[in-house]
Amino acid sequence: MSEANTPQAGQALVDDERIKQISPLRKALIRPELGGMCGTVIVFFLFFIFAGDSGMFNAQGVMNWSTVSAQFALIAVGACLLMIAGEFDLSIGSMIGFAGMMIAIFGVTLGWPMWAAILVTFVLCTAIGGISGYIVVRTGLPSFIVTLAFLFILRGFTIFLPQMLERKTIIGGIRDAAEGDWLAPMFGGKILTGLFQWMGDAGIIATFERGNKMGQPVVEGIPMLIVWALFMIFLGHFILTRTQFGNWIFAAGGDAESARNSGVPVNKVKILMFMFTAFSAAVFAACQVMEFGSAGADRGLLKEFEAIIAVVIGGALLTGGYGSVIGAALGALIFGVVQQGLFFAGVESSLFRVFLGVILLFAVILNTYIRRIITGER
Amino acid sequence: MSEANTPQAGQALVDDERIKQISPLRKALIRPELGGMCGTVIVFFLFFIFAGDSGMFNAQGVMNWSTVSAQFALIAVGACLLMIAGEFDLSIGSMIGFAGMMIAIFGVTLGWPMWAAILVTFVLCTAIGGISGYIVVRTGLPSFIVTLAFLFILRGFTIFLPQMLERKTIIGGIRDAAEGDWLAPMFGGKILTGLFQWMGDAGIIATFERGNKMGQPVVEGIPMLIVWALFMIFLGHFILTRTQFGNWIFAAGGDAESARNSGVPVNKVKILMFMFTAFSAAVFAACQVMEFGSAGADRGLLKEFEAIIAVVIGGALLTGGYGSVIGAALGALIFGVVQQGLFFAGVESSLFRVFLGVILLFAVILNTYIRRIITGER
Amino acid sequence: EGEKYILVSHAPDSDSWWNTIKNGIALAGDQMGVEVEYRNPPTGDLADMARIIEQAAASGPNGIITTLADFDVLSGPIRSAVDQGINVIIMNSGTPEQVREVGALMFVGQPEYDAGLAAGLRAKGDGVESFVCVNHVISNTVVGERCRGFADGLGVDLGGQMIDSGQDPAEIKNRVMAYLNANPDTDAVLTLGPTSADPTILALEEMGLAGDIYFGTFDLGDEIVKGIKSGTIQWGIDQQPFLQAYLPVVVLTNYDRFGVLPGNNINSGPGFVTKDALGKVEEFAGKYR
Amino acid sequence: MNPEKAPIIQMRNIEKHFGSVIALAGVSVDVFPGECHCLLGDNGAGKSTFIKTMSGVHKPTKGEIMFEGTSMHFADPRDAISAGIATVHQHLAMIPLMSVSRNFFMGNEPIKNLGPLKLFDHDYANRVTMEEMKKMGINLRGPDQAVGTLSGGERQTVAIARAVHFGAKVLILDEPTSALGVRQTANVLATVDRVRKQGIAVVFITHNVRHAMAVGDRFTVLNRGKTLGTAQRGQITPEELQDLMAGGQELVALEGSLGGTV
Amino acid sequence: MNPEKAPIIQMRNIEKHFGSVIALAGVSVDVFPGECHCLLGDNGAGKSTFIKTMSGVHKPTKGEIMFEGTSMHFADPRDAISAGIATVHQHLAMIPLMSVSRNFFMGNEPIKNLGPLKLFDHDYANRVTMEEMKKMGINLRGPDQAVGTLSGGERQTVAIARAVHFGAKVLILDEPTSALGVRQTANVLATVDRVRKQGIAVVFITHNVRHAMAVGDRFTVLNRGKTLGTAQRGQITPEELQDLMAGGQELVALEGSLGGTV
Ligand SMILES: Nc1ncnc2c1ncn2[C@@H]1O[C@H](COP(=O)(O)OP(=O)(O)OP(=O)(O)O)[C@@H](O)[C@H]1O
Ligand SMILES: Nc1ncnc2c1ncn2[C@@H]1O[C@H](COP(=O)(O)OP(=O)(O)OP(=O)(O)O)[C@@H](O)[C@H]1O
Ligand SMILES: [Mg+2]
Ligand SMILES: [Mg+2]
Repeated sequence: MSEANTPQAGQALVDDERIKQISPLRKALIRPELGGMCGTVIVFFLFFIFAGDSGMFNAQGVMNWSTVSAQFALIAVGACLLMIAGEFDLSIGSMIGFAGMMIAIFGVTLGWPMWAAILVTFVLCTAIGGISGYIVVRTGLPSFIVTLAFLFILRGFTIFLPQMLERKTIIGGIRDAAEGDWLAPMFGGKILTGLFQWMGDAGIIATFERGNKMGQPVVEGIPMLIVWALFMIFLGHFILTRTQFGNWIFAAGGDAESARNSGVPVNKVKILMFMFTAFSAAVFAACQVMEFGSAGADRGLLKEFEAIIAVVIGGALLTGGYGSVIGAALGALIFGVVQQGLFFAGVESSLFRVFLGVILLFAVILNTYIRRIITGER
Repeated sequence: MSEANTPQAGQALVDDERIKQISPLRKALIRPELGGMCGTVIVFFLFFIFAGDSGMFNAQGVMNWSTVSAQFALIAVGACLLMIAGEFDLSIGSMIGFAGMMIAIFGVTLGWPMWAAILVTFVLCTAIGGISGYIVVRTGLPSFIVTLAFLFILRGFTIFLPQMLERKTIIGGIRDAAEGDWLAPMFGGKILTGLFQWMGDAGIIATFERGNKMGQPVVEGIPMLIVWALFMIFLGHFILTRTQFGNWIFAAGGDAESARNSGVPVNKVKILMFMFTAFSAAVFAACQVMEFGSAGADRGLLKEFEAIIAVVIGGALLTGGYGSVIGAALGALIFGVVQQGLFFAGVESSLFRVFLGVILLFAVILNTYIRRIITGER
Repeated sequence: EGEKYILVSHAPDSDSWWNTIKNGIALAGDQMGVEVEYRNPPTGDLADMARIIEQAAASGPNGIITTLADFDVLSGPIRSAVDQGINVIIMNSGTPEQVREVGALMFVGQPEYDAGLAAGLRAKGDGVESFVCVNHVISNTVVGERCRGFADGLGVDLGGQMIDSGQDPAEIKNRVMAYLNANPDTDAVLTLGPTSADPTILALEEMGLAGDIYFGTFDLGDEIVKGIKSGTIQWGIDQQPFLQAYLPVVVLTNYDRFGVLPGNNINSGPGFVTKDALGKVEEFAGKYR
Repeated sequence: MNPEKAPIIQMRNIEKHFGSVIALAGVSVDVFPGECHCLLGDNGAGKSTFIKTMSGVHKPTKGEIMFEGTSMHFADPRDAISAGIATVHQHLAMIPLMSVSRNFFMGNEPIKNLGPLKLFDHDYANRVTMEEMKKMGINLRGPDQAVGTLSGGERQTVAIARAVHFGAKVLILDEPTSALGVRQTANVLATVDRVRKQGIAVVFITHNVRHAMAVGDRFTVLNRGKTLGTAQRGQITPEELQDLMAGGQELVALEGSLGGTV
Repeated sequence: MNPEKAPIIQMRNIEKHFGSVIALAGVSVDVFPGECHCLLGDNGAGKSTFIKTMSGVHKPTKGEIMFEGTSMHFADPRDAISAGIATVHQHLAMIPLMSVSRNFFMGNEPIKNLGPLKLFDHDYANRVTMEEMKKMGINLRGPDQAVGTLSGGERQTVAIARAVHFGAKVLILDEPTSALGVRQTANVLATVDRVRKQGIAVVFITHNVRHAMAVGDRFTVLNRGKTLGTAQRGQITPEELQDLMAGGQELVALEGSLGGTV
């Protein structure tokens, strides 16, 4: 309360002789996602120069890093909303592995119809997310610890269950089991195949030159993964900025006690966000198993860090109450482009981590600077 | 300021009719490490029952889980002091890998005398710890993000350097290079071998009954790793509870701003704690490479989580300002005993993660309860 | 001249075995005057590997060399690379049928399960009835196949005989000791690579079982070679990774340049390395062996 | 004050225990529309706890809350807010990272229905925020300015403006003036006076007898979780009130120069 | 006050900028031993910033600090503390999770040398803490009781006791009474009075004119980062002071019933 600004009630801030003016241009630019935007521009610029002729920007290359970015974006959206609501989730990666394994166990080992396997898995995962959320809000423990526990518990089951049931840690045959199912193509299919075929025929994009797909375009269509990612980004952004619930998310993360006193159902908001994060992990897993046809015990390792990194690069505040879904999506894009771009540019792959660490550091420093300007924090 | 208790100045709290009395026994028991103590008792009790006859409590078995616990304790002490000082370090695991690799590169690839390799590595690692600490205190970024960046950067170098220099990711031959060195046995040796030989001869502990070591005692001596762990626990506990600096550690973690205003050199304290954590990781790495004779790029994976888990089981507060080194050591003991005990008890080993998660959850809930009683937190 | 090839592995960054592969392609690249890149998913996630193959195809190389660690996951991307007109050679893991199915030119290597099976049969012949398999990458779906193959070769049920040892050497060592203490009638130890073999050697030495218990391992490394030499380890299965890397580059280059192609798959292994044949192995272990 | 009117809130024998701490040991207070009811008392007397049970933050351990004559059970602050009870808590319920207009409507977001969707009506929120702030004498740079950039006094003013805007029937202020300067304090007291004259019931907590005497119609003094009684304005002198607030005992004897100044 | 004595602290033309905010635009103040110097002013006038430069928390952007006649540059609060300046900050510098005695000696730990080792002398710390708290009229359960279990008033008292204990020459109090009840306030004011009479210089910040008049010897009013001047006790009436504190302008006209009460 004492961090009072000079101006007294009754005087506009802008009239204050003790505060220097901020130019309108600078004001217009200063948004949570500014760091992400700058980063995106820089990253694309660099790779245009260093990997422009490596196929990174032909149809196939674009589809490649788009898919990877979409993967990151899918989980980043969940992690972003959760982080804005003041919590975070270290069990995202384990949840991805677990969800995929559950679909495989229900759909292949137990032989349920695929749609039932998928739906039950979604319900199960969302419920587990709800449980960790419930533990966090009831005990007041830091979510770091609670979700760390779930990281181990879920990964443990993901390794244990298939070993017990099938005596191996990978379960295949999901594509066959999903044959003719109505729900499976929602995750594993591709859309706009007609358009791409036409583009191939018209010579806009390259076509295969030999083999049994000769004449078909190199990019068949847009994978559902990308569609889901776009949908989730849109949904998350819409909820966050346009709805009452979005205001509650900000409030819950900004100061839970104050929000509660003002009538925001903070616990409900936090638990729902944990569930949403688990849901996005399940979507990720469903897309993955449907595309690749198998579930493995090692799927999703370290994805929680990747999600958190994308969100933080995108300008969200680790301690909650501040951030943007668009920013997180840009963070995911940067992450995806850098990761695949380094391959295209032929950089020694073990150096990827070094780059990642350095980018992360610079991004947060930039974002902190931007945030301080916006919020007047000191 | 408004969370005021009833009693006014001039009246003893205990005279207050509005507060029920707490029994003296309960008061004596209520300490930060109480949760850890209870946990230790429970864990030993359970394993006595379920694995008492599996060799877990004979000389060899005891040495077995002691060594594993000592490993955890070594890094838990560093992580504990750092956590009490209000920060934490996700790069511990990468630092272990990095330190081991540096010793190998200096000592084997570059052929320096082993003592020089070890000393330079210690200086290097401590300096890197200091750098991450410096970044944290200067930028005010959360240590989660900064050390996450270092997690990637250090691991990247640990993989890249040996590949570049030696074209492999495991560098062996360290034991040969350390032959006759004066410093190396400080990390890789064993002490009290005479005593154990005598105990073996006297029939106090078992001797080998077959194989090429027939007649020798099953436990040769106490590995330096355990000695180091005990030393670090003692040192950490002493610093924390008995010295001026210990008070500063608590103060820096409890409320950095207040501590600073009271004249505590908070930044110095935090940076020193980052350096100490890096130092304990380097000790860990030195013991490891000296014992196993090789340094690998994958060493130390996930060790940061294990350290944090041990510390948290031991009753420290993730947000700083509260905890005990003894507690962290007990946490490490619990962790080690459970991990090895499950093997002795013959539990399906992939379920270990599930147990770990569940124990972690229960431990923190218990600890939170104890802490609230102690500190009057609400 | 100057053809570009990409080798995509399924191994995480830190896996030491793949170094030999890197050295193999480097040498082959030098000798043939071509450019070969090595790529792998940093965490060993096979789904990421599929993306890398797609990426490799997009960058338009002359050929791709890759493993077939999981047919379900990788067949799609590999097939579309083939369809795009890129020559593909499968190395290391996969079966001849699968290789044919994805349209690859040939296979160089030895499938994990079969290698395990061969080892199991050999051990059975040596009178082994029970074993413990020290799996340091339990979540990796490829390597565990070796344990299954070994159990099947012995004709026993794998059951609880595969332990999840973690990757920390002290933990591996102590877990092996704990297992052997709790199950003193174990006949044999099988380790899946240097990461688990090195600490296991120490564990056996410490327990006085070195040379006493039947000990086989996959893949070679400095310590393993020493172990074989000292008699602690009965045999190491050498898949000769160098060949798995070197040959495909040579074959692809020659195919591209002159259109010549061997008529069949090449088995780089199984090579059982025993005490008798250690000379060269010792010299190059971890680098070219 | 207005004996012809029925009390809008009646708190009967409210008790509240926190674990082993008994914060309220049976407190009864009536609040009438159009009156400013001052709650006074020592640190830790239970004032904040008491108004928190009134505003739905805490559920009373025992006792009954009658709102407009019927017994009420507020499950959470939302219930109390929608019943017409607005509160400015001692520790401001403002979120520094959020914009003024989002803060202003936090928990009370204006809804624009788009089919089944409930949208946050930003235009309305921004307009109302600017208007209300102008009424309180504060010109914002814009409605999307973050609360963190406001001075302490300005934040307090936003919180009060918000409460006044939503407090259809009862407005509760917990020590709103303790950290404020002279002019800001005058402003807040004037606001209380204005609101009261509109027929709204005001519950006003303060440690300052003079502020209480300035706007209060009735004064209830709490001490260690119990009421020492309620007095009408004019029935009690500031000095008597002072003594009551110090716990019902005579003030500790101070140096001559200090007497009567606190 | 004591014109025969030399000022213990002279602050000359202190300026302090935070980024684009000019918090202090040249403030000069002298503090004499044995006087209670009151700093008054609006929210955001710069009072806290000013005393923070005095206690070494902030380094002044411009200006000079003379301590006992020589120019001083405090690099951090430790320097100021060891020079004999003790401060009770507006936001209490107490750490709830730590015990009272650890808090009491935080940054000033008593040292027992064990060879080259500097040990924290717990016995001494505990004894002194218990004694000092008893002097202030607080009986602790024990010196290892956590500060978090104390009431707000008690915490404030610990902070003041600590400052008095270490404040050999200058004691700075930043709004120590704003959240306190009547009796606690009286206690604090009495302490200030006692300390002053021991010849220690006291700098006392408050928004409450009456508290200031009760103990102050001289009054400096800050406004928007500048001094409006310093007055001796007796040279100024409370009403004049009030007007000055409100920014040097006449108070906003209030309803008749409120006039002169704030
Ligand atoms: N959430 C809580 N848990 C436990 N005890 C609490 C809690 N909230 C308040 N108390 C205790 O209840 C008592 C009354 O506190 P309360 O905040 O109501 O006092 P107050 O009259 O508002 O004091 P102040 O004038 O300092 O604001 C105190 O003893 C306080 O410590
Ligand atoms: N660390 C900081 N960074 C930026 N601006 C600051 C900082 N500290 C204070 N200020 C600004 O400096 C000005 C003076 O603040 P200060 O806290 O000194 O006021 P004050 O007179 O103590 O007010 P109050 O009576 O509310 O305590 C305010 O405009 C404030 O926002
Ligand atoms: Mg209160
Ligand atoms: Mg101030």
